[in-house]
Amino acid sequence: MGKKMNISIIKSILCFFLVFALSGCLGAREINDLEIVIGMGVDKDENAGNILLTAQVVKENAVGGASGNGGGGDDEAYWNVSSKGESIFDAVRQMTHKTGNRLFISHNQAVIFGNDVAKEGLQEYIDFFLRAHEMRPAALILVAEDRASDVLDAKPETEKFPAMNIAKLVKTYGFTSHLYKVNMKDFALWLMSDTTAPLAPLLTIIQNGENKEIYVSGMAAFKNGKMVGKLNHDESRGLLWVLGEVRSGVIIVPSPNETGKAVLEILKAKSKVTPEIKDGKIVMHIKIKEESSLSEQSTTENLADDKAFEKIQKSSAEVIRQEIMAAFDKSREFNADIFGFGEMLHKKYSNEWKTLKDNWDEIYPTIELNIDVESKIIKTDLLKKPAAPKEGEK
Amino acid sequence: MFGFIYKITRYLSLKNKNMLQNTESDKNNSEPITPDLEKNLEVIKGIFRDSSDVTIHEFNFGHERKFKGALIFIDNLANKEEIHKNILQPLMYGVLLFRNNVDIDFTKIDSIRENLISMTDNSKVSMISDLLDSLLAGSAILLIDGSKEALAIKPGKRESRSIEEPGTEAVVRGPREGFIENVNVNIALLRRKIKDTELCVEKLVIGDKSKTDVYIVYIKSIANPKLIEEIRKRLKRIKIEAILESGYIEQFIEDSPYSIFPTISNSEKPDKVAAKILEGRAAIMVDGTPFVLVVPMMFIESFQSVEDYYARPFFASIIRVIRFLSYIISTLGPAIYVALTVFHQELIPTQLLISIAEGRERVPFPALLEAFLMLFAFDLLREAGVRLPKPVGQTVGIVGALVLGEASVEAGLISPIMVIVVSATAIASFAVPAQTDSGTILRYIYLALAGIAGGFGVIMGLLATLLHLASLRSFGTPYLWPVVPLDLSGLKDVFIRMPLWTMSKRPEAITWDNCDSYSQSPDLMPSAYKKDDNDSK
Amino acid sequence: MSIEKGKISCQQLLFLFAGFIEGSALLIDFTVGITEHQTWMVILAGLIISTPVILSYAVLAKKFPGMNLVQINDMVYGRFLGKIISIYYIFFFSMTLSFNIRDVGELYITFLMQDTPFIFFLIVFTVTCAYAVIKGIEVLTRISHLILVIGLFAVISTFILLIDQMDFSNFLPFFELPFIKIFQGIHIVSMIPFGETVVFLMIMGCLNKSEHAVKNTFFGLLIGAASLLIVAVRNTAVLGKTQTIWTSASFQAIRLINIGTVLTRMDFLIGIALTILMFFKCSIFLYVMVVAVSQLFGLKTYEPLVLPLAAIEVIIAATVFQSPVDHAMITQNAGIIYSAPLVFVIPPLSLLIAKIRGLPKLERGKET
Amino acid sequence: MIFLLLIYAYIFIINVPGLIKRKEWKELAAFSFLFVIAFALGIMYVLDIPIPSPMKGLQHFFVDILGIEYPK
Repeated sequence: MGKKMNISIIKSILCFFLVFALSGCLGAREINDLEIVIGMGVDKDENAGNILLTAQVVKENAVGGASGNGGGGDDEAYWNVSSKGESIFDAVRQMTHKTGNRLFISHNQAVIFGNDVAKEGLQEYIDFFLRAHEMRPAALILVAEDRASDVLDAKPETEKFPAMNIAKLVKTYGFTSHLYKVNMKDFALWLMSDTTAPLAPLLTIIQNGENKEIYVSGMAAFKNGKMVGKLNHDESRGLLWVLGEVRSGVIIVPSPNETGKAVLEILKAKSKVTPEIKDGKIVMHIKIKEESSLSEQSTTENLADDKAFEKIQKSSAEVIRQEIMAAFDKSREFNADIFGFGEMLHKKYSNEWKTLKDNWDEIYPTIELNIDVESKIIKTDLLKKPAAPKEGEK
Repeated sequence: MFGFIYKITRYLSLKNKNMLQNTESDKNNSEPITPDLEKNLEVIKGIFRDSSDVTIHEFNFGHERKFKGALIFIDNLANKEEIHKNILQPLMYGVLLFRNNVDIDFTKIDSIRENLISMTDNSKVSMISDLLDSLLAGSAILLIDGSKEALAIKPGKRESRSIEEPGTEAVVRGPREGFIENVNVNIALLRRKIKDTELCVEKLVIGDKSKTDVYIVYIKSIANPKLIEEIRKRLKRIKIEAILESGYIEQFIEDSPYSIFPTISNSEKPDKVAAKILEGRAAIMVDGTPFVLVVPMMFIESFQSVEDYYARPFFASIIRVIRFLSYIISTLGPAIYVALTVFHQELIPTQLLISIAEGRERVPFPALLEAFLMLFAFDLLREAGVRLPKPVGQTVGIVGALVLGEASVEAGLISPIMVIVVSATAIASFAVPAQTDSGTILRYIYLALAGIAGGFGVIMGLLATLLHLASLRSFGTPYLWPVVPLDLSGLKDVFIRMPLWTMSKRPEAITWDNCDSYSQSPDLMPSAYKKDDNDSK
Repeated sequence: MSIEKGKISCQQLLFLFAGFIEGSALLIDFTVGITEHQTWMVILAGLIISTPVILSYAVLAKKFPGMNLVQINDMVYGRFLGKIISIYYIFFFSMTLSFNIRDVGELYITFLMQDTPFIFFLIVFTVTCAYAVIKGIEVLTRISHLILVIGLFAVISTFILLIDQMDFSNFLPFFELPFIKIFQGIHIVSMIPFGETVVFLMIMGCLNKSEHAVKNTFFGLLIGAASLLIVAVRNTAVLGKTQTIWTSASFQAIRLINIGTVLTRMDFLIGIALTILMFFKCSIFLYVMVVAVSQLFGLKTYEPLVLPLAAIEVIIAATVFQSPVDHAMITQNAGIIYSAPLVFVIPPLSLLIAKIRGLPKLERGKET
Repeated sequence: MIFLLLIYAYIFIINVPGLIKRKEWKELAAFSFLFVIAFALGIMYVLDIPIPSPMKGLQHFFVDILGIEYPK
């Protein structure tokens, strides 16, 4: 037993190192010759045909980390490199003329498309971001009001890198639910379906004083890859109500006796959409259950009784209904099925779906919504009654 | 190159003629003791001509001083006043108390032994070679003119150091006593732990020059006779000049000499060795060294400290898990860091990557070389700290850490994160002292694999190690016993330490079910005090 | 006199089966391209269809204790025809082994380490498998339950981590695909993960007590199929329609895990689990091929043939296809057609013949 | 090229002396037969001589000749 054991052990040790020596350190890339890209912007170049790609690259020595010998705080810790090319991949490789080594895009937080590119159609540009092995499918997609490179230049106050700032803005959509986080996989999913209209958050730049601030002004809707319209905050929230993605937010409602306003904070929202085809007519039953808390009131009226609660709940339900209708009307305006009703129909009525699919553009505007909202106020935080003198007679 | 070939051929030639094993040095003095005292003394004087510490004392005794005798002993080995009091005194004066016509034949060694010598521990010797062996082993030799046998009287107490806490295995809770160099005291320590008639102590003498006493200690009713037979066979096979430490024996009888994992465990603590013997193992105790070998060994034994069984199960289990994690960190730590930063940068979270990149900005070396340098420096420091005398050792540790850690980061030779990784690895490697040799070797192997082939290389290295471990056996017991050949009842004591009252079965990979597998009754769960009705409070 | 002296217990057979089938968790991406959101149905159907066939392997092995496939073929089909069938089997073993080795290479070349040469992965992987085979089947069976635990942990942990991104309405339009696609899906599933277990006919020879081999085979099959189902359900629920466009759907699903800032970039951990599973599968394949070849040549030990056969396999794996697309396309058509008779026809046939001719008549020696 | 020779030499050295010492001639014959095939394949691969892939042959046989194929 011992003899055979020795040979096989020598064999293993020898053959391991022999084979490993074969490869040397191929494929090894030191960290300091990596150009870490954290944000990318795609714009149309002046002369038609090719695109202008801006990549936000981390300047390591300027980050000023714990080691103390980092550069001063004045110059930014990032550097926006841009290059032109027929295709995105070509532009990425052209970047090496400026940066010296290949872009490392696996830490890319967000891909921002300029307005002109979005209008002309994303179908041909999105492919690189899905196919590149370094790209993460969870990277965010955004659309800029005008040029993406300007958005990447806006210097944020709290964050070191604009791209990180943008990613933070989008990831915290839950607080107002005025926009929806869209990553590569979602966008690809919508692009593949032949009726759903893909969406992406819309970034606008506000010029106050000399520096530029980034502001998410709503959502941009696409129809087979081309941007066809914009949704403002209320319409975007209407969309989120239907998708069931509302995390939190604020509903402002007139108080029962119209002497002021009652502000409700949305705590939980659930939505259930059941399509139904009744003698050729498509009806979407949308059931929304929403729980909110009374977080502020500007009237001195005592709201803490069920009659007042009843009234406020009814008017908040009405507000939600209006937001959904506004979103639906806007989508009917540019005839894009942003809610995904087509897919729901496909899933429920798969055989009728074959006929519906072809003339979906005519059918979509004729869809009728039957919205049923149930809004409940479950807590009033610390105060029961406002800090105001007790009115006697009311 | 030619030197190398020459060495090989010479080794082979010796191997065939087994020159190395013959024992011609004992040939010439194996003839018996002659009745004539003078001739015997000449032979002995001839042998010990140039070793001055052998004293030969001739005396006459008996009534009319007509019988001649000689006493031979080595000065500092034998106990002088004991010899005077118990041997010379009775022979030279005690004999006068008898009446002169008593019928004791003073030329026969037996009669002297029964009537006069008051020492108990003595034995008769008839060959010169045995005489020399016992003389060198420290006993005093009594030769009588006219008798064909001599009397070897074993020395009483041997000087040995006091029993202190073992240096290598410090323990917070548990007995502090450790073995010492004198093997008789060690066996006594064990006897006090296991007061059982089944505890057998078999003696062997190994080593032509050193003639070291080697004892195999096991419990007959529990240990597997095949195991003991195997140990005897392997010990008898050793033909070597000197055994100075149990490490010699370990390397001659282990199962797979080419494996980097030790298959024989050693320990200095009697309670640890006793626990292992009770589980069916056999201990090999070597004279002159406190380290006792325990056979067979399993991989998990190096993660079990004896203290786990004295502490309560929850704390012991957490410590056990920490030990496993620290072994993994100590072998894979630098390899994973290098693989991640050199090959798979996309797996590091963004913020961490930026801070690593920023830390490594001014470092000239590639990550692999940097890691090697740091590891080499760490091992150098550890070795220096151990070799130097105690006070100087501490200073080397402190100075080294300061110089290597801070200064090299300041000078931009090493990135700060690498210092963290290597120091974490260093600390982790101290948590599992029994596997430090395999841990250090594995650390360098995995680091090399990570530098060459990144994550893929490390995985292949891990698989090869797993295969090697799974195929390893220590005296017939699979090395990864409770985990690889999956024995569920054995798993109670591997990653977590179940309470003592659940561990009722003996590990049968050691005893191979030749004894009843229950070491204690299964239902020993302690239960709370039941308040019976007439108990008022 | 079978070459393999090692003995494996029935319980280990269960772990072997489960680990083996789970090893092909990576390969169900072939079926995903064809049967988009009905993959889980196809896997179930494949399991139902191939279970009786696989249990017939266990019965066949029990009928010929201590003999591997090549010896069974010789006894059942006579010397000449038996040799041809055995060569056909060996061809199948070597081809499937080169597919699997190539799969590991592709996994690394497209996802984890892009710039290292392709041949490097194949060589190092095959060398490790050869090392495992040199150590013998007993060592592999001993670590089989470890590998099963790693595989199950990887599958279940990814499922749990992706639960909040799952949208179970992706399964909804049942029975939407044409039947020919469903049939092809079933054919692929019953060939790739389940059909490959014909390999165990070689290994079941060294079961020491084979009375409940059938029961263990069945349970091993169930555990393996369960983990495949979990992978299919997870991919469809998370990726929805997009799972058809990715080269490897399960890998993209894993890259979507994004819980807190810590558990985000997990794809290498799953890469490790998949490599270990594929290693287990490939070393069993290599072992089986080596034993079959040396049994064909009538050798006493299979040890000397391990390294040359491994070298041949590396070269075949490197040259058999040009690209992953080529690989997928050919296995979806020719790959499963040429190996269908091996899995579904020959073993039950030899079981039938053995029953009719009342084999194995061992006491009168091998009269055929 | 050098690596290829190194690896094959290594395979040869590891197995052949053992076989000869243990006088397993049949195994030696089988080993050398397979070793020659492996060596030939290795050389063809390194010198980029196109090695005909059996799977392509099968695909050609089933699809083009017999016409058995699943519709795209």
